[in-house]
Amino acid sequence: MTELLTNILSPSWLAYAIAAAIQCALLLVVALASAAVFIWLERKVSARIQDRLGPTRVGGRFGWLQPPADGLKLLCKEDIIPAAADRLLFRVAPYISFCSAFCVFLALPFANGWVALRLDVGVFFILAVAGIEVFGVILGGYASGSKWSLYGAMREAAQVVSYEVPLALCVVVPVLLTGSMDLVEIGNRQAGWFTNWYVLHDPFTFVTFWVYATCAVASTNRAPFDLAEAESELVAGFLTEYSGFRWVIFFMAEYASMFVVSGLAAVLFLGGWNGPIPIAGLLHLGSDPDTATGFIANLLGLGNFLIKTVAGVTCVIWLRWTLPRLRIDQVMTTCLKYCVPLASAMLAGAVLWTYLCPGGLIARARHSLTIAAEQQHAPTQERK
Amino acid sequence: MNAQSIHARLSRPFRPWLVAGDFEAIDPWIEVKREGLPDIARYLRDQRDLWFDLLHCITGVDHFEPDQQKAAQMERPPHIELIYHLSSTTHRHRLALKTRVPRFLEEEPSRLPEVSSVSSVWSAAEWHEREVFDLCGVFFLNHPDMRRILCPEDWVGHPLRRDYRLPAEYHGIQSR
Amino acid sequence: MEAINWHGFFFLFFAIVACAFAMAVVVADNIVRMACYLVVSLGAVAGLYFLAQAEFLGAVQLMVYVGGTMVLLVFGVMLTARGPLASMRTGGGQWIMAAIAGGALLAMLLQAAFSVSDWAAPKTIQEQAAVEGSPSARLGLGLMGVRVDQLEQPNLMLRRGMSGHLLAFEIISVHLVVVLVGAAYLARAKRRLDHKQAKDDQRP
Amino acid sequence: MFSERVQPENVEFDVHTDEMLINMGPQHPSTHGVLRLVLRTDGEIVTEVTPHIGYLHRCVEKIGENLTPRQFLPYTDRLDYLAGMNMNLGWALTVEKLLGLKVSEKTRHLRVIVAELSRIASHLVAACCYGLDLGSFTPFMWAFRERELILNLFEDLCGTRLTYSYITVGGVTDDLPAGWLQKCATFLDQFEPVIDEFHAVLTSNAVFIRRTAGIGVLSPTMALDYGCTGPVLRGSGVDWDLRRDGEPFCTEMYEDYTYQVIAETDGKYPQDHPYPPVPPAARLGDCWHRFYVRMLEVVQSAFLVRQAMEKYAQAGGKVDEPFPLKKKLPKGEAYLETEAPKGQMGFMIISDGSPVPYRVRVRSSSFCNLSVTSELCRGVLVADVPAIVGSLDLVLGEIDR
Repeated sequence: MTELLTNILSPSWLAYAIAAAIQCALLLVVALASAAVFIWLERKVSARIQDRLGPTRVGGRFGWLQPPADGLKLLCKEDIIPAAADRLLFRVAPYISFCSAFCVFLALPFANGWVALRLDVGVFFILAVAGIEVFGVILGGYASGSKWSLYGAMREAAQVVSYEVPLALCVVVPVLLTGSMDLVEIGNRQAGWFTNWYVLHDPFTFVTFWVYATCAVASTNRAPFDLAEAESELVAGFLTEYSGFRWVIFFMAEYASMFVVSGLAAVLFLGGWNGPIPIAGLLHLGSDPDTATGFIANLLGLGNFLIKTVAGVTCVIWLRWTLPRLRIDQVMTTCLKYCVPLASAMLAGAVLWTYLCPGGLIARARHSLTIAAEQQHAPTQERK
Repeated sequence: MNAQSIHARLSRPFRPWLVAGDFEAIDPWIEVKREGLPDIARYLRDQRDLWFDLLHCITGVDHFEPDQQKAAQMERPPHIELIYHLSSTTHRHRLALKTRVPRFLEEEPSRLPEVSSVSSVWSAAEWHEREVFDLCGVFFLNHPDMRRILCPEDWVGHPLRRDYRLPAEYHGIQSR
Repeated sequence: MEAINWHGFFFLFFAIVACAFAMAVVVADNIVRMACYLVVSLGAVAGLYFLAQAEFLGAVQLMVYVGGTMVLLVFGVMLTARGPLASMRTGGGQWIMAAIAGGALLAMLLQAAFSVSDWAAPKTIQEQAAVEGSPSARLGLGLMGVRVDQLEQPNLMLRRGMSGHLLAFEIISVHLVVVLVGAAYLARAKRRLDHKQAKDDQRP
Repeated sequence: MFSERVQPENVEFDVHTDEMLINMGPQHPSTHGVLRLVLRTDGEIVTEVTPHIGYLHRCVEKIGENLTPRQFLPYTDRLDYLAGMNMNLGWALTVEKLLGLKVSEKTRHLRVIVAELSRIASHLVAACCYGLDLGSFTPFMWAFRERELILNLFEDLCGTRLTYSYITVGGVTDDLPAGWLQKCATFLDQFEPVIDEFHAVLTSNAVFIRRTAGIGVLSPTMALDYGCTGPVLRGSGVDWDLRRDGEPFCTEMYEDYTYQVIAETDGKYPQDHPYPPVPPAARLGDCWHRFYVRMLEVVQSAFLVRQAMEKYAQAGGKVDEPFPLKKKLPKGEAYLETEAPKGQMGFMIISDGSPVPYRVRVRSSSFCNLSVTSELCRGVLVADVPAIVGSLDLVLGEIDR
């Protein structure tokens, strides 16, 4: 795109800037659209769980215009900054949260090679940047000048900082199996049938996936780990004093990070853009995105990725509307007493497994079967 | 155990403090002198055959008639009556314990009458006594936390006194 | 305007942000704002690393320093905050002391920087960008005990001795575990006391 | 999975943070109205809780001194506005006690029907708002769906959905409309299987158990000492229900009905339905038991309604013979407590012979149940405060009067 624009526009720096802006806008649209879809999804899923209909009228069928309507309503709300607040930090905090949630999209691949910024440390980058989101929450909670907000901020800090440890340990397992921190590489390594997915690689990765799921829910602050905004205890936690647009921004950040952890789960454990049946591979569409067939294959991959991610988000929503909230000490116990040792054990187990039985359970079984078959077919050759 | 036998049971140790009793009333009651109230309460709670472990309610009743003519017809001089409704969950019997306090301490209209608290006997009395203090204006001695409970702390007067008049204004709020 | 040096532009941008917010940390008198500025400053340094294509280092910078500052902030609020917005004012003496210490450090760094001959003049972008291979892979392999950069060592006996940074890595890990355990031990409830007495102790 | 917590009041924490005073309420999502709790906290640990009440105070007792008993009846609706029928019943029975009035058999059974339906509605709100206090929103919606059906029944009965003034002194305001019993039976038929859903999503939910079991343990002696009544008292294992153990005026209403008083006696609950078992972590008198007692009482109430409908259909007599609006009352005083959903609701009426009572006293069950809060909340975590307060099932209209 940059080359195209450079050819058209005379000052190249302008072309460069515009190209950059377009790319940013594209990503922003993805982040915001996903948030809007998830808000609608949350309303619908929660309504169905609660024996209601949810939005039905706004925008015709299924209330699909509900999120924009919500957004419009929230934009029209009075923007309140409490007298006791630290005005600068109060204003800045939502943007920090949203920026970090948005920056993660930079390194998140949507299909084979379809990633804004292909880093060879993609996983690490995502973990590092996603970790900054909590900073906005802490800042917002502190700057509100309200005790409930401060409580929310402190809980968020304690919780998210703790859960980063098992989360990172879980993420290390697929990295270890691939031998790369490049998310595209990790995704491609799971190509083929669904048996190649890392979640089915060996028993240890299977457990790791569930530990990852737990920690991911916790690190996005969703129920049953939504202690930072526990409405029955802390009014609304760090969000207590926020209203209107700033509140929306925090909300967007929450939904964006839900998307990110689900997408990360899809890439790391569920085969990413590789469907359960390698349709693209069976049709010999190729994997080079520059060719037409490769493009179609990638579109299929994008569909796969989105289905998996949305399914993950739906599960998170389902959890939220089913379970009561844990208490802070229980949340910390879950993390430090169960998740961290379990994740460490699974890491060690996965290391052992790859050492003893490389290629995964099913691949290994198939391999040994082939060897056995070969041995039966050609016993004489073997002796030579 | 009915009220009569309870009265008989109490009359041995507490005869000088027992004032009256009505065992035929809808709710049989025993009236005691206010000096003896805490001791009798403790006795009622602790004796194995009495075992009044549940204090339901403390009611303050202001017997007073602001109208001079009607006041002349009153049977008894103006006073405040405190009614303690008790029951026993083990023996399933009930009792209304009454005591009388003057409307003002030493007839000085600014001083509230005093009576010993039974909150050390039944913790339930703690809040009920605060309520009686708040609404009827009876001060309970030895109470751990004698504050108003329903009205604001800076409220003037005790609403359930018969001669209570609503203040015309409270913090700029017109009340009439 | 044909050849605008974007690399240089972003370098300057991140450098100025880093320096400006570092100054702001010094000048600010509110502890939370200080921490906030510090985070921005460290984030800009991470940006510099990304610019130099050292993504691993950049991510580490974000995770360790920015995350660390967050913890600092939490402790700052929890342990020092009196009233809603804690403020720290610096006296004149402190300013002088800080200026002397900071100036000495700056002088030393400048001297060191100018003494590197390669840095005397800016290189072209092409030269700077010519970093072959992925740095993180080499670093990762180094941590796991394989020194990719020393493979040209012809003597096998010498190569065996260079087992990478595995030992250092292990020591740091064990150290961190010990620190974690220690922190957990410190934060643990220890003595049993009568509640009332404890409460009285708290009241000055 | 989580070891039993040490009693925090005996623990000295090495890491001290600043003590903080926090206002929980009067505007707070989990105080169910305008209760204000002042928490003194050390980090996440609450060292002291002081309830402040009176935000809804309207001195209903003073109002009662200026109105005749039937005029006062609508005010009783506003006490426990989640169970207006039971409030009406308490007042009506108290005045009837003073008058020495006996109502017809038909009225008696009709009263049982509405009182028990009202109890179901109140317990549903209590139990599932409790889920809300713990962060589980869904059962709340389910409970309101069922409660809505009960309110529809009441609306058919008396035209209102919240403040009924249906049970009056001497009877009820009107007989059942045609086809009402059938509607009620339909409701019960669909409601009884639904109860299991609440058990599935709350009672036996692992997170719910962790949040409630062993939290806010109220010993039987302490419960009695503080005058706690109703499910709070029965949750502590005291087998005491005024429908069975009360004064004759109260128990007569439930004569020849079969039902069980829900309280854990000899380590087990009465069993006539496959309820979830008591989890090992639960201790008698904790939040979980209080919740459980309410959920089981709902079943008993439904059972009572079924019996009452049968008896009502067979009983004779008129139901609407209300006491005249401005008739002189006999001299005397009467105090009566009835088993309302929240606990024992007591009314006292003192009459000097005029149509207007000399003194009216309202003994509120939530008032006494609330007074135990500061005792239960000593040394718990902040998140436990809503869990404990919610388990007491408070209605501020009744506390503040």
